[in-house]
Amino acid sequence: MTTALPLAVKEETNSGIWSWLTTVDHKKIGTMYGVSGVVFFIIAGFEALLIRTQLAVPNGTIIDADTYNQLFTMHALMMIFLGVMPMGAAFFNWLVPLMIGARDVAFPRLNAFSFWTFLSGALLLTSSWIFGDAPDVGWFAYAPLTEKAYTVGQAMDFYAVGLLLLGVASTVASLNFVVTIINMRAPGMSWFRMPVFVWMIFVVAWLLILSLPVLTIGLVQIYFDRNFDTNFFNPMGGGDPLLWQHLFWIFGHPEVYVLILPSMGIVSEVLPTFSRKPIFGYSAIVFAGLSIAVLGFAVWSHHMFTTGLGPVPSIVFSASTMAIGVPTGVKIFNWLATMWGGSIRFNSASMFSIGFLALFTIGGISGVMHASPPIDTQQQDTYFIVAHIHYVLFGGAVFGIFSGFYYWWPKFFGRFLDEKLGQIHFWLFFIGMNLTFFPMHFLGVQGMPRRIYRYDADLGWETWNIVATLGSYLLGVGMLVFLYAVWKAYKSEPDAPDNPWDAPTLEWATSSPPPEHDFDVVPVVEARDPLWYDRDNNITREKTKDEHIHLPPPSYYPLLISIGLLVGGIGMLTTLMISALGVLLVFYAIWGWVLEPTS
Amino acid sequence: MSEQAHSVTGIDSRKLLMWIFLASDCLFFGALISTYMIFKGNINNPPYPTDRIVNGEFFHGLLNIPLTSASTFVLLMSSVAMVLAVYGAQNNNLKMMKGWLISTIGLGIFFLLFQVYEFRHFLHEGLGISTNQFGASFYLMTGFHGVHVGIGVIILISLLFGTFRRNSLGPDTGFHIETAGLYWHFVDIVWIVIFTLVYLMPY
Amino acid sequence: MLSIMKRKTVFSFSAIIGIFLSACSSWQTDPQTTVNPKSDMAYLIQDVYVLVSWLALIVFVVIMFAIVYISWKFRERPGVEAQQFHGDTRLEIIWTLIPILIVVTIFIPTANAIPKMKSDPPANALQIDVVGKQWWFEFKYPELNITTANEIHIPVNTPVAFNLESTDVIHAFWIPQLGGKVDMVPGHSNKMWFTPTEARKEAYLGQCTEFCGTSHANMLFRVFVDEQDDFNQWVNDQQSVAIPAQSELAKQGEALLLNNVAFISENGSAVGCVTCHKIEGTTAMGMLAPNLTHIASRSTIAAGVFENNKENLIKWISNPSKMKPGVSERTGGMPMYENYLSEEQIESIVAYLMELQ
Amino acid sequence: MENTHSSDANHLSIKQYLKIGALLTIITIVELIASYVALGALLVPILLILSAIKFVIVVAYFMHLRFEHRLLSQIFTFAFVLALCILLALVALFIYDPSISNR
Repeated sequence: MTTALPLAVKEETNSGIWSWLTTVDHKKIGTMYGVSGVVFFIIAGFEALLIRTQLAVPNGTIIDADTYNQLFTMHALMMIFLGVMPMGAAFFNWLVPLMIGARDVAFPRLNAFSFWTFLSGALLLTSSWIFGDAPDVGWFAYAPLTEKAYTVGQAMDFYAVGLLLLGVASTVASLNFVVTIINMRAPGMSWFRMPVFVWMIFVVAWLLILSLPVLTIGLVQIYFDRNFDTNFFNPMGGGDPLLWQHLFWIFGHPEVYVLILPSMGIVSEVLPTFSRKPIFGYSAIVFAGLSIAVLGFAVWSHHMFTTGLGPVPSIVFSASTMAIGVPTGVKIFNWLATMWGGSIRFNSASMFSIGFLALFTIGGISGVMHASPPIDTQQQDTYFIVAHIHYVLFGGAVFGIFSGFYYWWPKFFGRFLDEKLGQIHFWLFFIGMNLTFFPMHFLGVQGMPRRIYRYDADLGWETWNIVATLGSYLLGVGMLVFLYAVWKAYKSEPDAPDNPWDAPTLEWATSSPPPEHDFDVVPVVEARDPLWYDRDNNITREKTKDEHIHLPPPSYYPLLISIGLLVGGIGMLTTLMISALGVLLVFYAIWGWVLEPTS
Repeated sequence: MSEQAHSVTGIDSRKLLMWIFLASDCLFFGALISTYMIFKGNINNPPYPTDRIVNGEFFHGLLNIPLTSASTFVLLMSSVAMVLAVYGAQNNNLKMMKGWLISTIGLGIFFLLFQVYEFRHFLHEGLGISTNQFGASFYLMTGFHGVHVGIGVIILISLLFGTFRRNSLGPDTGFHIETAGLYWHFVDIVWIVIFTLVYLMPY
Repeated sequence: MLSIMKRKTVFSFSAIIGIFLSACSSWQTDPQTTVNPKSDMAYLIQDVYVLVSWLALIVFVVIMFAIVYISWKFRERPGVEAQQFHGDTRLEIIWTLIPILIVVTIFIPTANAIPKMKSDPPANALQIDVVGKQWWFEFKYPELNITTANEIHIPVNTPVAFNLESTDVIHAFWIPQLGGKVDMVPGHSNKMWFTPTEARKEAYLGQCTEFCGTSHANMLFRVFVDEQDDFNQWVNDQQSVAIPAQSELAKQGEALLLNNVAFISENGSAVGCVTCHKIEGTTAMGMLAPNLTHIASRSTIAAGVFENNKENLIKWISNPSKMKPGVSERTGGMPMYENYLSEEQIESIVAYLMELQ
Repeated sequence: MENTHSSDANHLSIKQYLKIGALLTIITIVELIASYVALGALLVPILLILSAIKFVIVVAYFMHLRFEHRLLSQIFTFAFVLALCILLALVALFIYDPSISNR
């Protein structure tokens, strides 16, 4: 193979910043996803507090109209793309290889490239605050409001380029994980012996692979409309604003399943462990997940019932939207049946999962309500929809993610998150969440529209807005408690055993935290819940057989390509000459990547 | 690329990655072609894709079917050349592989020249990207297809360059050329769909 | 430890249900409520709404009770082992059918409500063309040759058909008590119709509900449902031409307004009122901004956000953006006349406008 | 030099590849002629069928899908069918949209 590249000799450093920048280890990449996800989650949460403070009283004057519009748009963008998705990615980066008995993902350097491209897209999007042009037209940016005539500055260019970079990162990560799950399962782990979490991630990866290209076309069309005077969405020039809505929501609906399915996977791992019994209806939950994946592409126009769709499309999309409620219902019944007859231990992890069950069900019910177009014409774009969104996303995805943090923290970092603080955190979140978002159902029914920075006094909305604002402060406090628990754990001595919860899945067979090569010997799987199978048939697997384990060397080319893409993105915002520079950097880095020796 | 891990399904991970990427690209071109087909109906200012009379005045259509079918034939032959190059690589007939690889690259570049000529001709006829919906969606679709062909040519050239330096078949060369071949054939079938829907379909 | 947890869960769930029931009462009276229908279409929606809400409540109570009960009954107790069952196809079939049953019971009324909701308006319906603009609504009665803004009157018990258009971005036309919202998409002409069933003094509130820019929150409109004769009276007033100014101050205002295509001052020049506004029977022929022929007959100004009185009109003309952010900044927006006109001049114009009944 | 693995047993011969190339060329020429001959309503279905045949031939033989693991053809057909359905749905939604006024 070719000699090492003249640029720099890569010596084996496994500490310090350089090891993080060049890591290809799925565990380190998972930690980086988790840290950036939590940081952006906190920033977006702060934006939410500002929104709630402005809406606490009628005709509030704390925040002016433009800033408010930027706040609610960036709150949504950062929560969805920079908060919940990366935290989901943290879990599947950490856990999928461990759960299927692989030493790493199929393409480790491609995995590093995905993270760095995600980070560059995230920084580019968030930097729009600094350059005074944060997008201010709502996270789904309906045309023609995004056209040059109705926006000032480059807010929508930040939106388009930022999401393009995030799209590249998510697509490449999904490709990587689909190949990993298909090809790198441990011997004996057939498709129906995989943990439910891995199934959910498999579905999430397919949803992203098949939906992101459609969003990419929409974003390119916005970018061309704004910078090259095309008329894709400009009705004056023959374009059609609904084309953007269709393209966005064909991506949009699979996207919301991408946000919830990892948490459904986490809950499907946490509930059986703390009910001390296997998941109920494994194949039912898996087929429910797969049917959600297929149906997810057939429901997108339920976001467009009020745009003047004819009777036939309204009925068709209403039927498909209601049909997608059935598998979700089946999952909820199966989780309940998992807890039935169990011996449920209540700690932070299990309480967050039970909280997920209750709150996600409320979100599901309110969702099915506006699957029916007559009701949707009354509820669309009111606070009823905001309530539905937050019950499924905050009550669903975020509760699932925090359940995962408390459950896998000993495995990730060898230390427990403090149980006492965890309980306080749960109750602050549970009560705060209901105080904030349940009154929004009432505000929606009272006709309060979405995305208004002020409202008049005599409409009957004052009490519920104050209640919601108080509730949101509780959520802020809850987050502080969580951060204190994380800090306390960071300071404590690593004392976590291999399998503190006596859980069934393979990641608990490794030490806490697992060695860099994950498994000393690749495990052989004989049944669905491998560790419980070994425990019940008292089989002890030999652990210390150490043969030469080949680990891919660290590489800085993934980071280099991501920087190239970031420079390309910056060029798209300034002058295309800089983009050319970015493309050159990308080509150089690909050339280095291909010639880099992997053994 | 990464080392050859044992794969449960027997499919090489890199080939599986290429096929799933092509699945994703299917949706990419699906959305592009949808945009074109949506705007196909209402192009309301000249120049038009096909000959038509608009309130009494005759407008000459831009789309040149014989020329484009020639370029389609070129891309089709490049697919055949690609297949033979892969055949040569897999039967480690180095001379045959290099020969057909060079002709694939040549045909690919020839196709790109056809595209460049067509774009200049359209621009000359007054069809800018912002002139009308035909211009916008046509340039976006064929432009992205052209970019895919360009990237394909770059990949093939770098593979060719790889074989010259080592004047013998590396262990993976056959595999790399086969995977590049998959990408190349995909770009060809996308053009088959575009050729039929854009050029041959009546307006 | 568990008893606290149990009490907390029971407490929070009962609190939620308690709040829920107490809220129901206030929903009927709120001015912009969606559950107090006053037109045939709104009743049609209400029937589906009530059915689905009851179903939702039942499912809510059942599942929440199940969660609490299971968490309590199967909590970890010494000496009790978890039963290791993990599947039962009979049960799976049952609770696949239950959601299908619920969904079908929702789908049937939905499927037969949709064609009615999206049907074409009857031939005798009163036609109203609504044009959504950045941050106000322009209403035109083509048959009655009336053009007004942000406030309309419609007769009770006669169908009224709205033809919804937009000239800039997407807006949404929504009168919660009279019917579901329909978007105003530029390049599309959407239809919506209903037959109001109850005339009343106060207006039915409406609001734009599709985000349309900086002052999306300040884009309201009002619909007054009158008895037939009140409506005819209103139509006659609206069809009449603007009467010339009476009072002395108003005459100055009228002259100032009608004769100046632009106002020049040391701060530069600003377009005159006549270039954008129209006053029937005068030389003011502008088509871009609200029609001012009968501005005094409207109860609010600035798209239903401020009460129509002297102070608000003076404040509005002096600096529109202070009252509605974005109005002066957007291209073709209303200039801030405090930079071009003196206090007296603005007051004279307001005096003239107050006379345009 | 070990030979590349997997599917070289069911390889096509050079002659077969050339025959397939010729067949594709013929189909393209037929399509071209069809577009000139006044077939009226028949034109669209014929063109679609011919291009579908070319599509399947290239995918099955040139891209080797017929001889590969079943999973690859499942993946590609699912993605292609999804793209086709979305294309048809979008075109239908826009053609039968009564409210488009600048038609």
